[in-house]
Amino acid sequence: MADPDPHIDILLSGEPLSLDHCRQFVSDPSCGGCCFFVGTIRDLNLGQTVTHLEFEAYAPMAVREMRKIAVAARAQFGLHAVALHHRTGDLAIGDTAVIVAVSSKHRQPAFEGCAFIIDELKQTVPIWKREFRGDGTHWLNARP
Amino acid sequence: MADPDPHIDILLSGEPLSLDHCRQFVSDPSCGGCCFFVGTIRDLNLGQTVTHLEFEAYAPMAVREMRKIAVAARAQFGLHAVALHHRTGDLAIGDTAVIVAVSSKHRQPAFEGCAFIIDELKQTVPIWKREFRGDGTHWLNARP
Amino acid sequence: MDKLALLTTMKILCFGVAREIAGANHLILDHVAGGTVAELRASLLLAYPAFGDLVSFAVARNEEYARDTDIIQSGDEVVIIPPVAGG
Amino acid sequence: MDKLALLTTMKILCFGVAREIAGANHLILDHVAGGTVAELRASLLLAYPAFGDLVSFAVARNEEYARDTDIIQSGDEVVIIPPVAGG
Repeated sequence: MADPDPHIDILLSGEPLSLDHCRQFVSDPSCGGCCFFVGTIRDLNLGQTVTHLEFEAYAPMAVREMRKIAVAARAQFGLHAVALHHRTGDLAIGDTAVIVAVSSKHRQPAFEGCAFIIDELKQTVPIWKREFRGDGTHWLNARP
Repeated sequence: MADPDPHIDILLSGEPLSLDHCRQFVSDPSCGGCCFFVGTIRDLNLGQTVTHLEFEAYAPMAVREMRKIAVAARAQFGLHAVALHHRTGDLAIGDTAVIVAVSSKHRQPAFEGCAFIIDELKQTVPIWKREFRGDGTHWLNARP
Repeated sequence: MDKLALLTTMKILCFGVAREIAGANHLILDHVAGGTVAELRASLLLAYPAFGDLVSFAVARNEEYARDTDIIQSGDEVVIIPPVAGG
Repeated sequence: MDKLALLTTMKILCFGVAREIAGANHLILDHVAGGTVAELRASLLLAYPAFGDLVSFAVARNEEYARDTDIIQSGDEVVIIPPVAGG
């Protein structure tokens, strides 16, 4: 299904994400700046070595929630375009988990909108991360 | 001359800039996030159509000032690595004028460090922009 | 499963740690339809006390976060949403 | 240019709008070495009043921003830095 809003590009994918794709999507002659956040898999968490990681998603709802965040960010910060891509499946250290790309006329809203999107995504989008660490296997954030 | 700090990559160039190069430079397994700012040439400024644009630099001092900003940002925000690339010469609408790339363990310092770098660059680095607009040719910021 | 059970039970989808607790990608609860989300939470904790060990969990109804006062209808897609961890 | 002039004049580099005002990528001022940056500014405005129309301008000495109280030495690389506009 094509995205109903031509300024929003949402992707939840088991394949590697492309920063270049996101950049091309948000670029526009009316924009003076693009801000990108690229989240990658760290080799350490809570002092433990991470060997790899798995993302599981409730896909249809995750895509809906990702789109809601993009719509809210465009409205709140006056962004031109938003691309929000998230991986699922098995990821290795250094792999890209998420890309947030935004464009706007001026740079301040680009920074603020980009930070807002990744903050919201971590709060509301039904995606779960299982870390395989030296001390075992953990669903992140699940237990106190 | 090779950059004395292996975590800092400064470039002032008459050739197109590469986001991919900057991304590869800052990426590291210890980092959970990279933030990028890509500044591009807008088709409108102060209500006037911009046709193209020229950047002139006092190159040796510009590179020194860019490096100072990168060093300060790493210290102040605890960044892992910084790439700061700026174009010189003739640019068309949509061309990339500047790329700021930073990596860090967590995302908040990445956003703050990236915004700090572009703000400082615009204040202190001896680079000048001449806009070719519908109403003539203007050195930006020069006159009240 | 007899006809009465089919009418009164509901399949609840489970992801992440919820899937681990349920031991499958879904679990079955009785008398969910017609009740509130709060009642579903209570039934769930009774049947699977391990959900009480989580930091929290939300409930989604038809791909939207549900409030505790929402009424679950027969035919709704109901999902346990343990603490999310995207990004 | 006689020998005395060679000893007392200094070549000041100009970029951007300063280059436009000077009509070249440098200008020559007299009695700069040994004086302060503030004195250089005063001489410059006397010789090229158009610099007074700018929002501001800085002076760089040997690739560093100079303070108004800094003394310019013979052999320094001195550059007029009109308002910058990178990024």
